[in-house]
Amino acid sequence: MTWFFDNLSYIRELAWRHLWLSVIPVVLGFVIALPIGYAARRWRLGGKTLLSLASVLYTIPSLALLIIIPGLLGTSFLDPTNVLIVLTVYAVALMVGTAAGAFGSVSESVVDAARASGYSTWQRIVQVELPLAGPVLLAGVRVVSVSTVSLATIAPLIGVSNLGSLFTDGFQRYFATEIIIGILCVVVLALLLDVLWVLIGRLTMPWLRVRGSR
Amino acid sequence: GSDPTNTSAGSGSKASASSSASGSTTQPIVVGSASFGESEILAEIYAQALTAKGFDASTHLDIGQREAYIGALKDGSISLFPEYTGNLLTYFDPKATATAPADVDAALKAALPDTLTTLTPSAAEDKDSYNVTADFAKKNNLHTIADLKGVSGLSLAGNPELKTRSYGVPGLDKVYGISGISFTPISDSGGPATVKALTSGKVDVADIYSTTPSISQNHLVTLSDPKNLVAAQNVVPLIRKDHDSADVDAVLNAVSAKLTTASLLELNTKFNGPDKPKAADVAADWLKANGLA
Amino acid sequence: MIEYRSVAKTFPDGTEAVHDFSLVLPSRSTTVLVGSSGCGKTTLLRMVNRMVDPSSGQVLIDDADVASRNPVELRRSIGYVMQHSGLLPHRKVVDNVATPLRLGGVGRRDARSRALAALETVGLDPTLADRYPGQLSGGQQQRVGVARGLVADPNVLLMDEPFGAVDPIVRAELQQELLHLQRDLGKTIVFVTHDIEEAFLLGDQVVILRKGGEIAQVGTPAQILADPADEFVRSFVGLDRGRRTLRIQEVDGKRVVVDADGRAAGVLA
Amino acid sequence: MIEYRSVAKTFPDGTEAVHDFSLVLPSRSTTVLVGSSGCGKTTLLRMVNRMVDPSSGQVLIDDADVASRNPVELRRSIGYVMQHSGLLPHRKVVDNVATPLRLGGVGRRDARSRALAALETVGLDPTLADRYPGQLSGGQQQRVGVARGLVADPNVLLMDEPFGAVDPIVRAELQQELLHLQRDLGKTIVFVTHDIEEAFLLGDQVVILRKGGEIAQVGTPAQILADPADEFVRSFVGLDRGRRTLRIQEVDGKRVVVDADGRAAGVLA
Amino acid sequence: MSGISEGISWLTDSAHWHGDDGFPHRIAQHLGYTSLTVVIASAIAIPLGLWIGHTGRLRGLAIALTGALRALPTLGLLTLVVIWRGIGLTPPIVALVVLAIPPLLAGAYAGLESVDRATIDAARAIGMNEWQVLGKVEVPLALPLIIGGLRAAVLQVVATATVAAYIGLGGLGRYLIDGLAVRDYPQMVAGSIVIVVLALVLDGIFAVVQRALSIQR
Ligand SMILES: Nc1ncnc2c1ncn2[C@@H]1O[C@H](COP(=O)(O)OP(=O)(O)OP(=O)(O)O)[C@@H](O)[C@H]1O
Ligand SMILES: Nc1ncnc2c1ncn2[C@@H]1O[C@H](COP(=O)(O)OP(=O)(O)OP(=O)(O)O)[C@@H](O)[C@H]1O
Ligand SMILES: [Mg+2]
Ligand SMILES: [Mg+2]
Repeated sequence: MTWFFDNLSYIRELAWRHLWLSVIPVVLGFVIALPIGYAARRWRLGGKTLLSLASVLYTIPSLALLIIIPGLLGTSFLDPTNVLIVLTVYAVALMVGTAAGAFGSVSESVVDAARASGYSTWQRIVQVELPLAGPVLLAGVRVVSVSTVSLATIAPLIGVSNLGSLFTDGFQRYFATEIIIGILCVVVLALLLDVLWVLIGRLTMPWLRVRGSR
Repeated sequence: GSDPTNTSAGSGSKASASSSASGSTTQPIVVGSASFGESEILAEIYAQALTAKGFDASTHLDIGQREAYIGALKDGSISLFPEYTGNLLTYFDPKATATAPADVDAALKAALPDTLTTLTPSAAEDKDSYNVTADFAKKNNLHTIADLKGVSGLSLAGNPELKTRSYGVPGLDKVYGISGISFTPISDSGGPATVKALTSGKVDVADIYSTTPSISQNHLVTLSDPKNLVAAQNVVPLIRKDHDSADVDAVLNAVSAKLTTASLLELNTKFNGPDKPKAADVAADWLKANGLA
Repeated sequence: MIEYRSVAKTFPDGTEAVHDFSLVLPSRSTTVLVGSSGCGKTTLLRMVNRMVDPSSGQVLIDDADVASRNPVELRRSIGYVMQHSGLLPHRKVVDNVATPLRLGGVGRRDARSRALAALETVGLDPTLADRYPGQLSGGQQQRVGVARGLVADPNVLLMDEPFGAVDPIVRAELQQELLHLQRDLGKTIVFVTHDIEEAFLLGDQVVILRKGGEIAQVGTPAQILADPADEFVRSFVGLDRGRRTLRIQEVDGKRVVVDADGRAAGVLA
Repeated sequence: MIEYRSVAKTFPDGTEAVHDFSLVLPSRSTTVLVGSSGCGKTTLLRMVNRMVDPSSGQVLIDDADVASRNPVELRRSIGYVMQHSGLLPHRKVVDNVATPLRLGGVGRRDARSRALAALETVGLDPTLADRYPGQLSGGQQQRVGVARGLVADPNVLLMDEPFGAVDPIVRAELQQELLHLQRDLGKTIVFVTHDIEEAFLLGDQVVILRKGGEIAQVGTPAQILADPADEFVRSFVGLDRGRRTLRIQEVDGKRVVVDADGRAAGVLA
Repeated sequence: MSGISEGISWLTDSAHWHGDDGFPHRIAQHLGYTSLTVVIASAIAIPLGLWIGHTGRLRGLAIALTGALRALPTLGLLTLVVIWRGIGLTPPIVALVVLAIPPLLAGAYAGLESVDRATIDAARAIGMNEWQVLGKVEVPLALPLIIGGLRAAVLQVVATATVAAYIGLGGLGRYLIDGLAVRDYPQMVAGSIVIVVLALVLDGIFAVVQRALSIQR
């Protein structure tokens, strides 16, 4: 405990960095997965394969990906971009399936009604399908967010420090306290972020709050 | 402060706060470290020593993989790194055979890429060493690596590369004639998992870096190496040539001159001690005690 | 006036939903398409606003082929009310009703006030305007659906089993209201149902369909009852089962009309 | 005989579904509970097989309080047919029908042959026996539900809007079949619906309910039509809206009976 | 991209296809860790998930728990358990079990929740007792989602079982760790390819099973 208070500012900095190393991939992953998921949903033949491929992206070992990315993209070695890219790849892998499911969860009859009221295709996708896919998308984002916060702890392997540094450091020094504090910080960060997504969900989807209050 | 990759905000801000004639004209120096205590402390020592002499030096600690930090040195993300002569040589020339300190240093200079250079190695050495528990040593009457020849069904733990490197499994066979070893690769550079494997009897011998405090803490016996199987591993500053200058050399050579194997052990012991101090503080204390800051 | 000229529809999966259908639907009156499930009613209805394009034949509104019109524009000009209200669950009631106006380019404020007026027309309390559809009862939702169909004041209103999902009491209320509305507004309404009672109640012209959109009989309710075209129609309107074959019985001093099964149908005035 | 003695039910969330309900349902006849949505019909029905336990009061079957019986045993002895058939989607039709027998300990082969017989009783083609419920039409599924309710030959059959989800034509067929079946089997049937027409058709005794399971009127259909207890009943059975107030009109030489709105109701025999 | 072709030639080199370091042996070890993990995790998560789904109790807790478990970093857990228990099978299995529990748990309780309430109600009404409702109705109907949870868990574990190699165990992670230690990129790429292919194959098998299970409804 004393170690925790002695190193508070250090931990706070690691946590801060951990935060944006996680949030950016989650947001990017979401944005990238949306169109892919939508396409997988609409495109009957290739859709299943696309989803399978996406989920298998997730199984590429992170260590290999982390080492290969700088060579592949010409990014510099200690660039946090590498971590962002790797985590984004995993976020996309996790999110595509949910996105497809989310668009699938939108009631056909509502989409049909929107078409019949004279929505053009784009208006319909943006103003009807996207918001109605919202609840499932939110659930997906929450899972991806938690996993990403946890996964981001691999970043110190390539010199991008974050809360994961507490593991490597604690391990080297045979110092369980530091590891436990690291784990707790990761969990707390993940939960805080989760609360953030839930709040954003509440703000952007007000109609869900009142459901069932009839 | 604005560079998000800089963990060691403390030393970084200290560096920019002070300024002197020599420092203000050179480019900023970023000292990297691997993710183990000794490397971090050495990086802090370099950085703080440079800062004390007016250089704009900061640190980027805790880079887990050699791939990553050598790459970072090459692309200029960092400019200086505390390295070990033998390991560095094997990295750039996996087939190198030199073992004596001077030979290693010479071979290293030849093997380094154009953009990088090493300064004068210090006397301080931290190298792979073969260790057994006191009980095991007594039971088998072990003093040197050569004594292992008599033990049958020998098992060994160490970093994965030990399996193929010349100072590892192949070397034990070639130099000491010890064969039939079963090898357990543990990727913690002789850290706690390796020590635990040894003390819990899972393996007979473990490769642990010689300045690791856990050797004495666990009353392990380090087997001597009469045939120089393990190459010299002197601490040496590895620096980008474009950051190298006589002024920088003067500072780092002064540090190297004071560093000894004993001081490495002492630093490590302090760092791993019950207080779990920060690497920066351990480094600062040492510099002060040695009149370097 | 809406006119079907030999339309047919075969869906991509090979289902022949409509075989060959021709009919004229007079303006400012209600035509009800009635038939059992899967006979092609919805398919026919959706040809009017190009939610379905016929495989062959034409649909004309006031002598202009709908195929020549941009489908999105066309849909905006036609009211459409469906069984499960088809309301957008993420939009407030008033915004749902305002949708066709907003899509047609009407300003936000103007659209809102016209939407509120439409809600009033269908007898909905304006305090409900700022609720979400999920907060309304089934009957209220259907009313909102009708309001949305009417708000842009279209000449043509398509209604696909609009009251199919509400309970019979509310249903009867909604039917009465539609009758009153139509008396005032005089739209050209195409109404789909599979309930013959509803068809007889609402239809100026009733079209009884067989599978594949084949017309079994067209006429006013009384014409159909008095002179059913064939056995299918007799059975469909219930003339065969005796429930249309009424007789008079004395109960507690009142003249109760009962059908052939002895089921009470009503009391003679 | 089933008897309700001052039963009441308040759900854990505070909803008072049934306030105070007493009624005797004679054996070997059909009693229909009818009322609008949420008035407590289902709650009352489910008290008979202890799917709901009353908060106070008793339900007796042949003078024995059901509360004294093991609920699982009790349920196995009572047939239950519900709106959405309640079939197990992962079991073949014949296995669905055989389930009550199997649960009662009847051997596999015996259960199967009795299940096939029950399917025949409800007029289902035996070739459908090895399909899954999802492969049947809505009407066929309801028939399977009825077969399952009958297969163990229970004295009491509970039916909760069993025909509510099928289209009116199929519905009429199913109603006729139930009437025939009941003529042969003479079960004690408790039937729930919110369709007054259905209630009048099927019920020997019709119970019109208000909210909270309050009885508005009990009687035979003709009694209720001829002598409605109050305004609520008048309105519920449609006497107020004129659709039960019939008169006779001449169309194409036939005497057509029309209601106050001019809607054709039938032809006089 | 040349890295990938070198990886493929490393992969197709017959020298790497036998012995303790050969692919067959490493794949077998990898599958061994995976199945051990999934069996243990299933034994914990599925009964718990079924209980939560059946009773509807503690659902909030289950959601919070799966969230928290998902947040637990594998690497941190691994190092922590190593410090406590030393090397061996325990640390990676503990870390992997923690990883596998959330999808399994979620699959089980979401599976049960997905079963139509009316169907369960009907099962009770025709006289099934609680165990019969669970065993004959809920579980069979939830099976596609339960298998879906299993599928996700297996994929994650296959991908993450590489951590076993950090602390001296075998499995396909060896190629990554050993390759990295001696800068043998083709070896790393080859190892990664085998892991991905293994995952694809397992995923395909599960897809077929899931399809077969849901075909009749
Ligand atoms: N998009 C489609 N693709 C393939 N077949 C279709 C499609 N839409 C409808 N059908 C089929 O065409 C036939 C007619 O369908 P339609 O929806 O017009 O019937 P309906 O009379 O409206 O029936 P209901 O009363 O059940 O609504 C049916 O057999 C239906 O299955
Ligand atoms: N399990 C329950 N918990 C809480 N309230 C309930 C429950 N079951 C029914 N209710 C409430 O009790 C009242 C009566 O319900 P019940 O299902 O008996 O009505 P019903 O007459 O069958 O209606 P419907 O025609 O819609 O089936 C309703 O207000 C309903 O919301
Ligand atoms: Mg239809
Ligand atoms: Mg009910």
